[in-house]
Amino acid sequence: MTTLPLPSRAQLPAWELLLAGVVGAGVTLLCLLGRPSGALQLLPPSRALLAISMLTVGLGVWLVPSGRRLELLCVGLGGLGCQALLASVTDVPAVAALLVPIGFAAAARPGRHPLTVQIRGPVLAALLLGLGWTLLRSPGPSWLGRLGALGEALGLVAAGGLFPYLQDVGEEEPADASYLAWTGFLAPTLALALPTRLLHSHALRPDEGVVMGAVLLGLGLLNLTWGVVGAWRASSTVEAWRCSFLVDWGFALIGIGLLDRDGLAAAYLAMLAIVAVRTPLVVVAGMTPSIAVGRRPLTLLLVVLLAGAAPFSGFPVRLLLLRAATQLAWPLAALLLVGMALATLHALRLARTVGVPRGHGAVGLAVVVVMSLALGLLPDVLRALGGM
Amino acid sequence: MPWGDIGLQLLALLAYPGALLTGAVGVLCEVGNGVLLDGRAGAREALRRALRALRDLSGEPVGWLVWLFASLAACGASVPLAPVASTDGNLLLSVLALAVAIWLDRIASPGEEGKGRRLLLGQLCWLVALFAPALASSSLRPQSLGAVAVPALIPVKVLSGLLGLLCLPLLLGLVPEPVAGWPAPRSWAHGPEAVGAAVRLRMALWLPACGLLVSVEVPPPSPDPAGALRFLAVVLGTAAVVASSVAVARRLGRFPHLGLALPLAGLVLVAAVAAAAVS
Amino acid sequence: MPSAAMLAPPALLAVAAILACSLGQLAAQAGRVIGALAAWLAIGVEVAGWWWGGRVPLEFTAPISLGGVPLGLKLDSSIFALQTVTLLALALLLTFQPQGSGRAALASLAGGVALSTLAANSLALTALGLSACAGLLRVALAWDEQEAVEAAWGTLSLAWIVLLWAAVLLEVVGGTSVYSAVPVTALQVPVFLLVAVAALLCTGALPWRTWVSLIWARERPAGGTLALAVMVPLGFSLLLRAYALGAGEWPASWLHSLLTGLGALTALAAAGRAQAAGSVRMMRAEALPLGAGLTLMALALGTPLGVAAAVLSLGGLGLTTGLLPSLPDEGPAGSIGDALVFGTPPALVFGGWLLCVQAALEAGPMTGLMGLAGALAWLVGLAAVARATWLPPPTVPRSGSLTGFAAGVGLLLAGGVGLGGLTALVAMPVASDLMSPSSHAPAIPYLGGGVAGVVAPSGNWPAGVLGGVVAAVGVALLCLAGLFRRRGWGLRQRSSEPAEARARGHRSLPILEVGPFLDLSWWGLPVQAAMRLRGLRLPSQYRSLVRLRALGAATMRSRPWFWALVTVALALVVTR
Amino acid sequence: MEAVAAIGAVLAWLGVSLVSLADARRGLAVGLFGTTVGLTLAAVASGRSPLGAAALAAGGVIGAVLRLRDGEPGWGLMRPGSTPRLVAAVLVFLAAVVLVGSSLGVPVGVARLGAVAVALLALLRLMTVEHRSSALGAGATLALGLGALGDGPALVAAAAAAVGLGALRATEDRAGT
Repeated sequence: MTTLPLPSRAQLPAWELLLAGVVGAGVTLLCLLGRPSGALQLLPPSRALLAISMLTVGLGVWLVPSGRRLELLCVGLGGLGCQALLASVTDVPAVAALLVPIGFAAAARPGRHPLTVQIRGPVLAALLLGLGWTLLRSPGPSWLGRLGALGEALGLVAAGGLFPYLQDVGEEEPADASYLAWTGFLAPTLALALPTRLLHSHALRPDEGVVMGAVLLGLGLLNLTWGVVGAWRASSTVEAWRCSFLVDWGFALIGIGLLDRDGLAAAYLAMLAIVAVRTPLVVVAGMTPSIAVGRRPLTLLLVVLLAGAAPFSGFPVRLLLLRAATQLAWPLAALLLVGMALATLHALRLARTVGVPRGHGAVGLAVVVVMSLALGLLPDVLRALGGM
Repeated sequence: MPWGDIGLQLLALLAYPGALLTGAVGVLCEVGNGVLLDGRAGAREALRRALRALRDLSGEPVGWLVWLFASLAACGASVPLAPVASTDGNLLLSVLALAVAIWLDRIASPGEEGKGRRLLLGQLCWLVALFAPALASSSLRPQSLGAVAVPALIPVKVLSGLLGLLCLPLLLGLVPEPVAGWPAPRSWAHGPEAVGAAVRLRMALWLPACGLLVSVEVPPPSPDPAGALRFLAVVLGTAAVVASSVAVARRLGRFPHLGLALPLAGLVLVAAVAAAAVS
Repeated sequence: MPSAAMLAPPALLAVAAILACSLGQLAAQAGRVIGALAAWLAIGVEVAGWWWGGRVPLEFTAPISLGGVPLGLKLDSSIFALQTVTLLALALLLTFQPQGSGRAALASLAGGVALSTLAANSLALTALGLSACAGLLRVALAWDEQEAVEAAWGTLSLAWIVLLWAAVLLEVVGGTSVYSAVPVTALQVPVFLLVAVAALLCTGALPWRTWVSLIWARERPAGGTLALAVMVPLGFSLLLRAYALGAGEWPASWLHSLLTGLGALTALAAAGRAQAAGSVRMMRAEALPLGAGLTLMALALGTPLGVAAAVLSLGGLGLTTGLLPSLPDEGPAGSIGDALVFGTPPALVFGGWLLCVQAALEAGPMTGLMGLAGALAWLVGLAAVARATWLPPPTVPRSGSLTGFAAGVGLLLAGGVGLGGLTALVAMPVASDLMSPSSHAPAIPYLGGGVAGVVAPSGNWPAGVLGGVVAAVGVALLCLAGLFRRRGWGLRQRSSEPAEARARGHRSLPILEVGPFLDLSWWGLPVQAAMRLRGLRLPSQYRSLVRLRALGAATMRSRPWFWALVTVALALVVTR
Repeated sequence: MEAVAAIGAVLAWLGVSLVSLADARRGLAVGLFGTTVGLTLAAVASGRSPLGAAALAAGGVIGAVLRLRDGEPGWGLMRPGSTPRLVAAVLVFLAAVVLVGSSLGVPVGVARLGAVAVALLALLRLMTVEHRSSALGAGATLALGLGALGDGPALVAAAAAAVGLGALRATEDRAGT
């Protein structure tokens, strides 16, 4: 992850960061190799997401001022390690247990909010996931299982810092120290790996599956609406971007909640878009002063990109979601249609915050646009890569 | 290329029943109008104005365009002995050509904004009057509309004929006073130039306007000189009725044409739909 | 090779876009010249390819997919007609509107994408193309100025999203959205309604002021022209496709009446706005909605004559789009252009509209009434043109382009005079391709066209002979009188004053307040009612009961009590 | 075995209660130690993999020892304002009984009871904690509790988490205060 250029703040000692970077790289390598086998297993979609995340980290490191590149490289490698670990560990309680130290490590980065506040999201997610898994597995009345399914669903939402578990994000808070590190980088891996594992292992009874799907659907629609309205009304740039993450996450949650092949594929593509497009854009937005109206075509194109129009990354997500929702129930698709129409509204507000980047910023923006184009034009290739 | 057809159309447009016949009928109608208004002196004055308007036409390109579109409209009327088959006529084409001619003249005659509203409403009602019989018979050919004699359509034709007669004074600019609430025409608009423009326009409009109404309402005459004379007589008669209605209204001091035309247009439409449903 | 002829026009425009981008640095106008050449060349290739390809439908399927949609293109008579209309407007725009290389490249690219979208062989691909077009047009519009950009963008975004759902519904119901493979029964009323909504949003054929009108109020006309040149044919292509999907019929007969009535209402509303416009530009802005309304009215009739008339009227709309930005705000040239685009004979617009009204009249008494409404709107439009000459000219009048004006008017008149030929060679094949012969076999022969003109059961229009004579005499009169050299006539003479003087209010003659001919203020009642509703507020004494702002704050900040509340509530819900 | 598991669960609950009631290094370390011992006993009694249990024990103990490294000296027990935490400790145990009560007849169920109680109480502490050192202690306890809900890999992960959290310094950085 990278940071917004901000007034210098207290930095962690270099050796800790270097250690985090080395450990992160090592863990990533182990996860890619799947060693030790049995304990670590990286599913194809998570592998694709990890590859995209590497690109994002590389871009982020290149974008920041040279003085901070080593620090950001270490942070990025550490983040990749955490991502790989969360995606590879097969045992849900183990994932829950690992969320706690990862959450503390992320919260320990110097930021505007104290560690005791930053940690709330990850630990809540850890508890919900662990407890949910226990209830799913424990014998007893059926409502316990439904409660467990609810726990799994809410755990994903809490990890992402989504509605109703929204986290504070300060105006001048670096992205890697704020909760956006979870929303835009770490949580997508979890949200991609966990439901896939649950579905593959048939751990959910039908009624539990219905509960999980319904909760994710409902919260997905809520996040979609909340994100659009919030991004439009937000007073600060960071707040607006945080809300824009909710829009993408809304689509992803709905995709997962549909528990359907196309829905999961849509969620997968949405996650890739969050990591490859939305997160780098936050960094670029932080590098340039926002303006009323950008007159350069690249900036103008951003509105289209953020609105999810073709040929950018949002289009296939919408197509697959509509397909899955229509197959399930057309009223749901109608609701989704309204959400998609609303989602085009917040694009202008966000595009203005990017302003007119120059130098590295302009190149970075172009790279993001190209990545979005690739995601939008070749979703079938990416689905094949992710085994979806 | 059908050069023969083009020649015939050119002949029809510029001579008969186009520009020449239009001019001749126009002069006749203007004189008749003058007689109805001020007797013999009025006739002399009307003839003088008509001849001057024709003289002034040479230097005014808009006047030529007005004349061109009026002639185009006249070609749509089912005038016997026309060089082109009168079955080629198209009511909508004639109505629109006439409207273009009138508005072109309005563009060239500033200070007449006050008449715009009446003129537009008159044109709309006139279109209803001519279109209503077409609704039932699904045809826009004036000749076939005139030939229709289905009993169910007779009331529609009578009502639409009446509506047409009410609208013609508005089209021809015979109703003088501006509508309340509208700016009065500037002083010079009442001067000789405006009067000349009004006469020039009326001369171009008498034949196509009255001729179209006659073509739609009256069965087509036989294609021989007698038929042609009979058609022209009916046209002049229609013009006389129009001029008389204006003269009477002038004596009464009020012009109820528009006030009567608007409700009548609604009635005509209702009757046309009913007739179409019956037939 | 036939498929090459199908791919060549969009490819030409795409290459032109790349060249314009790269060579644009050399000369300011290089991009525009390249784009214009490519557009005219594309027209030539399009016509030649279709003609010498035997005028038979072609289909090309690529083994790849874009945006999750299989890629395939199709060329038939309707696509040929629509692509040509788009290209004509685009060529006029690129040839006569001064613009930098970047903008020209963007226009060429948008044109290329639009041609491919028109040729898309599935509804899903059409939705994708529409989305891409909307994006490019948004960039083109916002590049010039912000005026009306969001209105256009919002409308077009809604259009592609709705169309995307229609495609998905079609896939779910019929198994595919490929036009040639969808079973006829799959086109059900909901799918059709979605397609129709998308079409109406794109074409602005709605009885209120849409983006199509708003776009002309901008200072720079190029972006708006591009948007309309691309979107209006694209929108109408959706309704034509609906005929193809339903084997010449729409899923229910009431849909025909609904859209026909909507078309007539649109035309009336546009004409009403035109005759009440406060400026020449606002009046011109209603030319397209008026034409779109009449086109929709004819297209929705469900008869071959209606479809043929709609195609011809669409041709007039395309040329109107290309001509309008070249019209000056003042002087006789502007008035002549206005008159022609509002349906003065013998231009193509007139011919198309005439056939639209005749088609409505022939379809039955009720549709005949709608045709009458269309004719009334037409008359009001002509009156609006006259009224516009009395309106005060804009503070900064647009000078237009005399060559663009000449080219546009020339094409309009040529199209009008050649209406018979266009009917026989373009419009009738479209109608016979789309309408199933079984249901409309007797209707086809009743529409005839040739050099002499058009022959329809309800009335002929000898466009080739009488129209040609009128055009020749009219042009000759205007040239002989040297009208184009004169500054203006009537009140127009005031417009010879310098713009600055007018801006300062110094005038040599007093300006009359030109009110609308017909007072249609009641038309805005729904809008006023909506504004009233928006203005409603909760009475102050009850505001303390509902503190949405406080709730919002609690949700936006990390408040554990709120989390616990939501979690417990959800737990109670799922355990019940 | 049920008895051993029950002792372990109660011990774990007492340990986590101590963590939630303590604000200084010694109280936190002892609470963490107690929790570790209790959860290890319960894990062994419920037939979890011995290797995992050993790892859990080792991780917990190392974490507890590392907690002694920094933070406020002393026990810091029952400071003013800690009464709600005391009540919560009792209520949470009851809630855990309700949640896993159906499987209390077997050692696995009893062990799960202890783990759930530990996790819930640690979370409550983390949601209201103000000092970094207390947060680290509660975090390590939470990790141990969550790990104890699973088998081998979860126990190892929990141990690693406890060690990792112990390694983090408890001193507040400027931005964090």
